[in-house]
Amino acid sequence: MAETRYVKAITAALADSLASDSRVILFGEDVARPGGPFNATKGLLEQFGPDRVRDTPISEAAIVGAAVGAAMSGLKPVVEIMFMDFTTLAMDALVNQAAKARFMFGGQCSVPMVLRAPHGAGVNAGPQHSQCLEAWFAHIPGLKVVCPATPADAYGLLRSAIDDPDPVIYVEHKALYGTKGEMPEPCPLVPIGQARIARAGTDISIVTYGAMLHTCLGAAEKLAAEGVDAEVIDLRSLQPWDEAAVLASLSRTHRLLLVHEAVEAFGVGAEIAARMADAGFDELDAPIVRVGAPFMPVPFAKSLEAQYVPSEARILEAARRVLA
Amino acid sequence: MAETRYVKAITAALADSLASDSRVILFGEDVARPGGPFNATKGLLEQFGPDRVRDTPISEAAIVGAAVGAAMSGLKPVVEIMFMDFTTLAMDALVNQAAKARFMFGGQCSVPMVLRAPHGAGVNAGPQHSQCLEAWFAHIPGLKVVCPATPADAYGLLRSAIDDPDPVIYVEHKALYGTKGEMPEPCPLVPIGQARIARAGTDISIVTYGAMLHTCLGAAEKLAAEGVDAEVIDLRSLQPWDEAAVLASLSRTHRLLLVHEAVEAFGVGAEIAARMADAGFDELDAPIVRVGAPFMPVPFAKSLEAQYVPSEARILEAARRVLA
Amino acid sequence: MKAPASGPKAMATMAAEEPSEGLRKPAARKPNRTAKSNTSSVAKRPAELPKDALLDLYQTMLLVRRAEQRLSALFADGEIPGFIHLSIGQEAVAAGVCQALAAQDSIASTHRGHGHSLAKGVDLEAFFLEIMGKREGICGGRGGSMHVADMAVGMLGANGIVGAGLSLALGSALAHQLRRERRVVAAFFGDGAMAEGLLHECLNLAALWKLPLLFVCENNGWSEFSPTSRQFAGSLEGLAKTFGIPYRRVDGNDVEAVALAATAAVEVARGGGPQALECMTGRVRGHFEGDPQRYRDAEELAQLPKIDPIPRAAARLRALKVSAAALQELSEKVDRRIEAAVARGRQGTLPDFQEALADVYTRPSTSPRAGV
Amino acid sequence: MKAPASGPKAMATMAAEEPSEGLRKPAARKPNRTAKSNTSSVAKRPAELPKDALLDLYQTMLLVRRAEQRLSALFADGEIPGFIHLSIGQEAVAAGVCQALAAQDSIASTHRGHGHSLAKGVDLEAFFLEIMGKREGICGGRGGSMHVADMAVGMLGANGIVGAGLSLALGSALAHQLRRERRVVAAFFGDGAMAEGLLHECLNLAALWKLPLLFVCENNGWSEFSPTSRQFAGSLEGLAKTFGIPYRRVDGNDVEAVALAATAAVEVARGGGPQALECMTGRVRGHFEGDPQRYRDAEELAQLPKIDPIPRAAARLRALKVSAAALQELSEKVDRRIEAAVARGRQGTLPDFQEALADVYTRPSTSPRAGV
Ligand SMILES: Cc1ncc(C[n+]2csc(CCOP(=O)(O)OP(=O)(O)O)c2C)c(N)n1
Ligand SMILES: Cc1ncc(C[n+]2csc(CCOP(=O)(O)OP(=O)(O)O)c2C)c(N)n1
Ligand SMILES: [Mg+2]
Ligand SMILES: [Mg+2]
Repeated sequence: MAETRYVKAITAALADSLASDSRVILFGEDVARPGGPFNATKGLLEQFGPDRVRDTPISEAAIVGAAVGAAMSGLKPVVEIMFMDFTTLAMDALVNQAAKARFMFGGQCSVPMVLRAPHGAGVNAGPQHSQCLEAWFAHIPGLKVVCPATPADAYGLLRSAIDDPDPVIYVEHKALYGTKGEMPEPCPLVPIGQARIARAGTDISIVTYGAMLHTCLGAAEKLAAEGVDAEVIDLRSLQPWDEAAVLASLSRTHRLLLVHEAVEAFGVGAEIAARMADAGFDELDAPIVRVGAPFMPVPFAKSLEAQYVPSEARILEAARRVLA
Repeated sequence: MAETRYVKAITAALADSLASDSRVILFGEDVARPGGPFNATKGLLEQFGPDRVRDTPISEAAIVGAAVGAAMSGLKPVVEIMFMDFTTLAMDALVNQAAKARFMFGGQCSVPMVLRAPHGAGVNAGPQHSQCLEAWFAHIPGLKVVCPATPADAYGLLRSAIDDPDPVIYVEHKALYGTKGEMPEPCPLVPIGQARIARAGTDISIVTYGAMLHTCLGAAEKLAAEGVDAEVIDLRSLQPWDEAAVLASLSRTHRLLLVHEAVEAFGVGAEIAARMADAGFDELDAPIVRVGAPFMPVPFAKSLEAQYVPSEARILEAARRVLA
Repeated sequence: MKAPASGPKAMATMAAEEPSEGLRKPAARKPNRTAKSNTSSVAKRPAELPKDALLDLYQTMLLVRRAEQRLSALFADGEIPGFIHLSIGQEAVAAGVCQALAAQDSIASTHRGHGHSLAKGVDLEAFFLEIMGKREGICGGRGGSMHVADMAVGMLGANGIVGAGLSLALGSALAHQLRRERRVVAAFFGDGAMAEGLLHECLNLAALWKLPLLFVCENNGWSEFSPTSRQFAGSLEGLAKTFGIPYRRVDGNDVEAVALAATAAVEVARGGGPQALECMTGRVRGHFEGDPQRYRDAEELAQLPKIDPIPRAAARLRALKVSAAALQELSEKVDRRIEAAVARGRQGTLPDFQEALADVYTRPSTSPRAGV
Repeated sequence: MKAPASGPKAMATMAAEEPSEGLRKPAARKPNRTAKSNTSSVAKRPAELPKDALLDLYQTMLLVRRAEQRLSALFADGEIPGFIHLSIGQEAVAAGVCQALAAQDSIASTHRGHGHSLAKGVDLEAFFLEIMGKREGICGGRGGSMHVADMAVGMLGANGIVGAGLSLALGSALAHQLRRERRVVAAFFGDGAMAEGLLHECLNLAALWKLPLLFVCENNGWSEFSPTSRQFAGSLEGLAKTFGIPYRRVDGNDVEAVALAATAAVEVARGGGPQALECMTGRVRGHFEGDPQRYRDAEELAQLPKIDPIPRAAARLRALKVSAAALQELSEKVDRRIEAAVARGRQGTLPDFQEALADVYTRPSTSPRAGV
């Protein structure tokens, strides 16, 4: 068990996948020689050679389309889109091709590809470099979506995503790259679709994912000081998401708070809330409350971005509303 | 008051907007000489000339980007994307440019453009020509989204969308083009963000939009025969949506059913359900139930598509569950 | 219906290796980049095809023609759901290009892909079953005309998105290159697709990476209801030249010319390096069935029968001393195959909804065919 | 800082008309397409600029240089949030192209847009305030360095999406054409952006519609951390030729050459029809501030000071008998302006969150400036 940075866990998962499966290849803008804009692919070119780790021009649509074609032809491509905001340029390949090929060709092929996409604010990168768009992908049958919050999960989910026979959108949080966490050696794979109880509790279920996990854990500690024992669930996978785990938690606490950095309206939390307002209705003792970004583009200025990203204070306020 | 076809109402709204505002221009693939793939722009080239009604090559990204630029420069472009599935090729222009320009430029300009996009199944057009992707756009601050179900609303919402100073995604349903409905003369504008009670009732609120309105109204009649008086709300606008109207209806009926053709998971209904599980919690006497498409691509075969699109039977079954 | 051992395909000097799952030599660093790109013209070849090769091509064209004529009738009778795009009059492109490919080579196709499918060897019955929306269809009835695919014969799919097949072909060619397979991918696209930016990106990537990729533009002059002359100010020739990709233009209604040019291009591409082939042809039917084509000149339409590739090939065959009786027999054989396929199509069962729903993702029990 | 009445701009024969809100003649059918496209070379012009014009350009370059040097220091000191991309060493492109434009003409810019902004006339204080994230910034502090825009001077925005400005410029040019305004739009893009399919689509549309659009490629040889030679197998020259768009290549570090070529191109574009201008330059700083550029050759970096456009222009001015004292005075004047702007930037207030939140959509009370 050693402390590892989130970004290093990603690199390790890529290296281990490249080493263990000769079908795995990596490509994207500046991922090879430069080692990736966020250093996530550092050293991999040197280790695995230019056939398997390659730089591409700035051609997002063709890159992702090529990943689909390569996956249909038996490789397991892992492509990087530098900022999740740029997936806007590759939506056809993801949504009309990758997601549908298996189904619409009658199961003749699958599309075992992974798209890595950093999302999230916190570095004042402004409106076109900070968005959290995972809800789009979770809405598309045929795609899977995961979003790790810790180094161990970053490793375990990436390896699972690469092993998966179907296309997986692997969402990383830019602000987490430098954070550290325990990573067991060897680090186990994390099955897609399985949530984790990050903090057990009895009074309220706080369901979250990605970077917000840490904010939620902080809020839970504050709540503990107020005598409230919060359970914090880290979804880890968003499509499929672990409905059973959320329902089980709700059945223990009877109160539900959903937290994510993505815009609240029409975000991932809406689906969880909607399911629980149906399947979990009898368990609910209070309104389901969500905390997400406000309905505005991600602003640049420090003072604005700081208020944009959901804070511990906002989570506490929301929790108190659920507990009232 | 005369009967008009849905597609003719769209043509009329375009013609009236072109006639009344010289800034309005139309472009898209085959919209001018051929009169539009669905005949929605028939006769407009002849009436308004090639400067204002023009055919474009198959270049979705550039077309929509050009609409953004033209709108920033004082025109009011209305662009057609032939099938909503093809908006995947223009997401950058819509999401990173149109939606954000006003905000990120500090209010210096607005982007008064309309994107018309036909969605929906029912014509066996298969997995890449049938999707309902409106939830994506509703998630994006800066965009507005409307989806008319009747000829009068098709007219009234399109005129409002064109008049609107901000970018509006105007979603049409292919299967509705040939349907008829009353259209008053002159036909009033329909404000964006205002729902309509399509059928007043007291026992359950069925909230829907687009083509599903008609299926819901059919289901409501069946329920009436069973002694259940259903209220049917046609949202008409999805972003912003009329929370007050839905809440008011829920406060009368205490039971809520959401219906749309889009995939249920992470669809528009999730947001409505989530809001009502919060703001409307105290009004709820039963689980909130949703009816949407199953989690699969839109299948081609008649037998499959018929079961894919939410049916009256599925709505009735869901309503009975809410009423149980 | 196809005879891989004869015709221009047999002229290819190098047989393709067997496909493998992973990269053959994970440690190897460099793809095969020995073959020089050359932007010059068609390789030296006999200007005419041997009789047997031409007969093969004729038979393929006839199969496509009759299949589509039958589809047209079935569509008019309501036996086909959705909409279908026919390639009648363009059969020489599909036949000529696919005969130049080896069985292990693959293609990516378009919305107008029936000819490509049949020429690449998709099973005729499974093809009709699919388009008629039946469970036994090659795609289980889930895709229909616009999504016919058959991984077993290297048909990577028709595509409902104009231009999208280009990048799928690019990725497939990358897989072949990395596995040192010497397999080639042909990407069909229409003249209308030339306006899509994806073409530009794929030309660039194919050139940079020297991929075994053949860009085949099936230029029928129309993009839906608009002539391409009003849609595209550039040219494939100019683009190919800009990216250093050898380019050939042929009469797309002369099946021999297509086959010879495609064979030459495929041979170079197999050595490593993209090639472009533009086949000039004409669209005979409407954009889709049911399109009355009011936007077209009577004169233009009247010209089309005169350049029909099938009578042209028949005349050549007669000159090569193939008897009228032999051609007649062949024609009847094709018709019998088609009728049998239609009959089979009608007998097909309706796809089961639950079965389809369970196949959106790979289940441990479902084993997809090996990738192509 | 800019002198619209002098320099190459003054050479333009036709003054731009005033902008109007709607289309001037709604009934008119044809845009002005009289000016002939020509794919030939630079129009006949004096090979050298008059002294005053050169002095203007020099001053603009100096302003950009000093502003960016100051930004670099502020960034290092933590006074600028996010990340910034500097155009140091590339100032001649921004200065030369923008001086060729009339005040009513507009530009679309890139992530590396400081030079374009200042050369087009964005207010220096509002510019610093924006990049420092202040409420009084030109965009209220909501956009920052990557989104500086000023509709009042025809600056349609820097852009965080590589290539995206091209289609915005296309639409803006369409608006000008339809309103018969004789206004030109210049779209700046980097060499890395040439790999994006959007360029292809925009070249085609601009050519088809004969739009008053100047494609300006600022070719600094790098696309982030990769040399463009490994990224792009084509050339702008080849693409322009393919689409029938007149193309010019200039030494992008020779401000006179840029100004003359841009002026010639703008004049033709104003008559109707796109033009392409490729300015060969070099990136001096890292991709963004803080990038140590380990991936670059020491030798390449050592060459850059030798082609620095600013000393080159200074030498020319000295040869034209501008005194060293005059240049010194000018330099001090620029520095004073910069320091005043920085001081103002520091005094700026923090943007208010509620105010921003209320400005996502147009409110009846908010009246955006007239479109440009
Ligand atoms: C991205 C996209 N845009 C538009 C369409 C609608 N569409 C289908 S076919 C077609 C014309 C294609 O023309 P071309 O590529 O020349 O092929 P052809 O139909 O002539 O075979 C269009 C515009 C589409 N399917 N996909
Ligand atoms: C669509 C998109 N892809 C990738 C990026 C990340 N990125 C920012 S600048 C850049 C390189 C651009 O190179 P070039 O166009 O030559 O401009 P330069 O930085 O040299 O001025 C890249 C890849 C982006 N901003 N947008
Ligand atoms: Mg065509
Ligand atoms: Mg560059």
